[in-house]
Amino acid sequence: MWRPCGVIDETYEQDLAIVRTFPQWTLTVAALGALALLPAYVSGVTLNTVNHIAITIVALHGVNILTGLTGQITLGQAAFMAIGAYSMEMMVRYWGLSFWIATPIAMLITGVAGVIIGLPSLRIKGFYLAMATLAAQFIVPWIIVNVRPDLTGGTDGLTVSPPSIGGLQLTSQESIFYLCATVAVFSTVFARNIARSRYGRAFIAIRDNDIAAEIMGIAVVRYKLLSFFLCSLYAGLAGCLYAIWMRGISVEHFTLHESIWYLGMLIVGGMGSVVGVILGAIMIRSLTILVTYIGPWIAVFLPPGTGTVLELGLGPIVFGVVVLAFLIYEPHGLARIWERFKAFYRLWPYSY
Amino acid sequence: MKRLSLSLVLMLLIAFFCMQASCFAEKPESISIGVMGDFSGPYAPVVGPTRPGTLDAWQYLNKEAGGIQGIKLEPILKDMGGKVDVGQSQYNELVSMKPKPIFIDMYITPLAAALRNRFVEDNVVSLVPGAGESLYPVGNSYAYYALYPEQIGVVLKWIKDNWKKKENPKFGIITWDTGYGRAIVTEEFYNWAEKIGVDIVDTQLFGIRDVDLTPQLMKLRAKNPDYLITNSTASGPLAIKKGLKEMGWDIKLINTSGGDWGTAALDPSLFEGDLVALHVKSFDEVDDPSIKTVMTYFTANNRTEKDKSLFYLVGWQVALLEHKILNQVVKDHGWKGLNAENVMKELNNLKDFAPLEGITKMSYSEKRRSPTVARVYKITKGKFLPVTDFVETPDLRPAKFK
Amino acid sequence: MLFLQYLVAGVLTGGLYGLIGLGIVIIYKSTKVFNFAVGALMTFCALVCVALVTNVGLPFWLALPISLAFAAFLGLLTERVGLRPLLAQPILTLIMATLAIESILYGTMLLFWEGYTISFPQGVLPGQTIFLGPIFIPHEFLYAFIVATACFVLVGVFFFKTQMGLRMRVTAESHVVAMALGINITRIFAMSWMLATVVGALAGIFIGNRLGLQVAITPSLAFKALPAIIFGGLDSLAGAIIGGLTVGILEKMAAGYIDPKVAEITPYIILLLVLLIRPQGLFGEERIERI
Amino acid sequence: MLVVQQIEVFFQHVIQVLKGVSLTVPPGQIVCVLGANGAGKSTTLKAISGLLAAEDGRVTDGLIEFDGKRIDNRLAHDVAGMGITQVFEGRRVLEHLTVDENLRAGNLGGTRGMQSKLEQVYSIFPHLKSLRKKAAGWLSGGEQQMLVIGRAIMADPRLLLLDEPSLGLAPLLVKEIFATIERINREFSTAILLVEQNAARALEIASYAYVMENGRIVMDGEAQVVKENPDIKEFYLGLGEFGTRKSYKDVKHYKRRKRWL
Repeated sequence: MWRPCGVIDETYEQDLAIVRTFPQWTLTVAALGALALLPAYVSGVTLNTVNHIAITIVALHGVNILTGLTGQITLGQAAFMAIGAYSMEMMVRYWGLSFWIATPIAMLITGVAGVIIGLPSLRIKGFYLAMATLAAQFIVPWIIVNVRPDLTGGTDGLTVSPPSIGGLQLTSQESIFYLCATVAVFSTVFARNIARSRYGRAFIAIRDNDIAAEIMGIAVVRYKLLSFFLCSLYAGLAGCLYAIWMRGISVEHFTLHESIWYLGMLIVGGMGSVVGVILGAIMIRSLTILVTYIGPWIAVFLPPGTGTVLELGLGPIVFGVVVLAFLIYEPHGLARIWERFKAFYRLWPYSY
Repeated sequence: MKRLSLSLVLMLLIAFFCMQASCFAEKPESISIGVMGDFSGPYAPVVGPTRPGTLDAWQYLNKEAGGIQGIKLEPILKDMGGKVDVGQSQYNELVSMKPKPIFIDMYITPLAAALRNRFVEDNVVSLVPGAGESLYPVGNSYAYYALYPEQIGVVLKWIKDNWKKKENPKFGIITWDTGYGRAIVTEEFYNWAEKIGVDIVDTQLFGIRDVDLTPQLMKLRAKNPDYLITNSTASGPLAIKKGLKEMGWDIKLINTSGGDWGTAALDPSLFEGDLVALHVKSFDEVDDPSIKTVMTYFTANNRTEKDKSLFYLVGWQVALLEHKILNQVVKDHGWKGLNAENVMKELNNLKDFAPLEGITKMSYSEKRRSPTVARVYKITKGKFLPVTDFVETPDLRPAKFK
Repeated sequence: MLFLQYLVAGVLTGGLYGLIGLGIVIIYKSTKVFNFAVGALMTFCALVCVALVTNVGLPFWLALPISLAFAAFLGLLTERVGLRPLLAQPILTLIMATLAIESILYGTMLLFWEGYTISFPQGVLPGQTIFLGPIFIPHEFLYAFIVATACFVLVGVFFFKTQMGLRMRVTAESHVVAMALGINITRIFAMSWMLATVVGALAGIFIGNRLGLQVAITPSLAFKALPAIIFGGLDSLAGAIIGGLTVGILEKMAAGYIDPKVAEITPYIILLLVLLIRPQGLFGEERIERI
Repeated sequence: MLVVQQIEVFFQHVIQVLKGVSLTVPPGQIVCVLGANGAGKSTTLKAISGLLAAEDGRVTDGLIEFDGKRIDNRLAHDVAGMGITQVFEGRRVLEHLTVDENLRAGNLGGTRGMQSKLEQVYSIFPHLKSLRKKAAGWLSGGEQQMLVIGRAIMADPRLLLLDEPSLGLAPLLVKEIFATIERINREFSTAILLVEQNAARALEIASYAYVMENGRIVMDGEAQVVKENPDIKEFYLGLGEFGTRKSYKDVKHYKRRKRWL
């Protein structure tokens, strides 16, 4: 929380505020305004990607709380999203609940599931804990496919009907955008508040040294499980949004690779940073889409016939190279670049 | 460092605008067809050859059949690389193109199933694999070959008809534990098998990554079936046949479209004598006029042996079908009437369409959205030789949608 | 009798899991990096071996050492390009780097082999079966098992009996101390990547001979070895092999006596149980935590 | 033998830790560096042994010479190969290796003479011999300190860099450790650069002493001379001006902040 000189809190309200100074207010309002007007300017395809980014941001906030703040590595975020998505859709489908009621319940269910998976964290740490969450990533889809295939659609999955609000069906990318963007903004504010509250500080204490944290009087067990709960809560919410965005769910959507890349996005963005979450999600998701254009684009310049193979292979190569280069040149993530940019902007033209 | 990050941002921005530009990079004087598939991901061994197949077929149609009344057709190929969310985004790109393609071909079941309702909302017609969940309840999806259990049904019927012994022929199912593999394990299939008098003695599943199937095969052997049935492809049948050979059990395997040339080429000696149900003519009927036409383009475009597979022909088949339907719609309703409703009306009335001098036969109806013919092939010395002509498949749609 | 057959099948497939696991453990042990690229590396090397046999026309006995040499080179290259510049960065960053490398390898493989399934020509390994009464032991798996055991013994001797092995273990304990003791840790990293990739390549070649190789599917086979190494302990060589065998046997037993469907997740349920009871795995080094 | 001239060290290109430090270690002598926490003592040692790079640090100015060869910013294993061995602060034993293996790890240069070297170390630390098959992580603090010093001897160094060997040990053990350090210096004529907070002990065994504060050497001299300095007495040895133990209430640090230089 760096601020320029001369910005001083005079009241408790000011100290508690997230948005403090007048320029910050202006920027926030402008950014929200730009976000609100976005659908008017970009095409449906871009908006589709933007929606996916918003959903990813929601899920990634959860990973950030668990991994970035509390230091418990999770490789099962996609599985938690699957729990959220499936429980929401099944409640809508079989109990006739509306999406708006089913989603909070689904989030709670996911949260409880997260606490159960988090139980081993009381005994194990580090990479072994990651393996426990990895087991969840295999067991959850298996349960979905095999236990009650008549309800979950087994390997075929379920199609999801769009939710409606005041008679308006949320089918178009624009309407889904407003939903996802609102949720993403609110979950960002919530995540920011967690990070700077008592809970956030307790999480960080546990991350840095859990034995020391316990000695300091932090109930490590409670906070670790709380962290798992919050992480899964976010995952459940993201899963519900994913379901209505994709309009269909099956276990093939919530893969291990997806889970691992959530961790990757966090690292690319910057561990433990709320800004990092947003930047990381934007970077990896847009890169994934962008590289699908690179192969065909390069193939245009090549003699016909040779290009078809390049189309397939170039995307993953470019993706890997960009991520690797990024890790090498800025291992602290995009959040660090952002900080540097802010510092540069403030001090310009007299750097240092 | 600063310069690096700046240039990175710049690169992303440039790429972003390239992407924007590519949305409008299609010529108004041509008709676009969306072709989406997993050409490089896990399903690529099966659907990969669709790409060359589609390209060759449209080349043929534009050159020799004159496009659609002189207007060129242009397939827009999208490889989703095994990622459902990338596929979803590519689909959105296709439907936001102007003019919007009417046909979108899907060579990937999970995506086709997830987007089933979107096809209706976006008013496009989609051609999808023969898996029940992407077709029913009836929407805007049409399969390019018969449902997987229906394909198996053709083989079962043929065996039953030629069965000499007194007791019923016995079959064991060993199939992939995936949506694709399980597609043949339906209630309708079991009921129908009972009705025609064949016994399904056991059903075993195995994982797509299993290297050894000993327990499954041991259990099947205990039931003593006459044939094994599978719905798997590439490594699946290979693992089954290797396991069978190792345990010294000489039994023939029945497969659906997954057991095509590509799979057999992995180890031709292993698949000797196996039965496969396919809905198209065989590459090995070299004298057939339709295969001759296809092979002209196959060799002209330097396709390799790896492309010699069912989905290369499916690429042709789908292109021929779309060409025929679009042509008909334009003829009947003019250019203005070229929309999804008319296309579907035309498709629903299609009866025994046999393009290219009968490379396959296709019929659709309002209620039944998959072709209804298949042929039984026997693999002999690595060649697929037909033992029947195109025969009507049993109707094994999910019962509630009949 | 059935039980014995399942046991044999479990032991033989378990050897294969152990071989993949060994590759992961070697790298984890000396560099503390969990190598997510192991699947891609092993597929790449196996594909090179196939290409040498089918496209170049070399006999298998010649193609094998060449592809193993290629594996060593690939391991070295991966370490040099991907991980060397990230020395002294947080461990998670390194793990991500292996993911990025996996993506690059995946794309490169697509350039050469596209998405098709590639198989070894027939008869590369004699596909015979040994019949011991009613029990059958396929050659393919037997060889894999023997190679896995041999690898394990060789790597074990290397780690525990040689100076280089001691260097590797010191590096595993603490990079800073190792440096202060005069160990060139970058060379150690390179060594372990080369060693691990060679071991992985062997596993890849056996798998390729069995199921054929497909760029998108074969790498994910490496995840089958995960429960095995957790079971045995991430940093224990013996654990990788024994864990592999145990998981293999349990998998076959579950498939045989319960349901093949259950077999798929049996290893992961075992994994959870092991983690709850003995977090460091059966043979893993206990975390020594003192204040 | 070791000459450090006016070195400046930056971490992550911005944080300056050392601001021109110079010191010399003559062959076969014990030289100690005193100073409070954060004065830059450990950084000086790391700058010499080449381990700064592992913490994103660099020597940006000045030079370090060992036997007339520049060693600043050389790779750590090269420096170690030249005969400089560092013993870290906080007893960095190789936890999962046995005591025996820990010691062997100290002598990776050559296998020859390994056994005799081992015997030598065990003769210095007889207690370790009874623990030789035990995992080092389970040893007590004192045993671990002996182990890391023993490991350093294994390499047969010409210069030993010791970083706070007395940290967190009981007084009796501290005495033993210092006795051992003196013995090593005597028996193998190893030059030792000793960083300590326990100034009284360090000055007893050292022949020359430097005092560091805020990244600078603020005072140096023969150990005896330094010991007699009234400021050192007051700030580092806790003695009053007249050699008597000063009552804590009389210490007026806030008034008498000594400005060196």
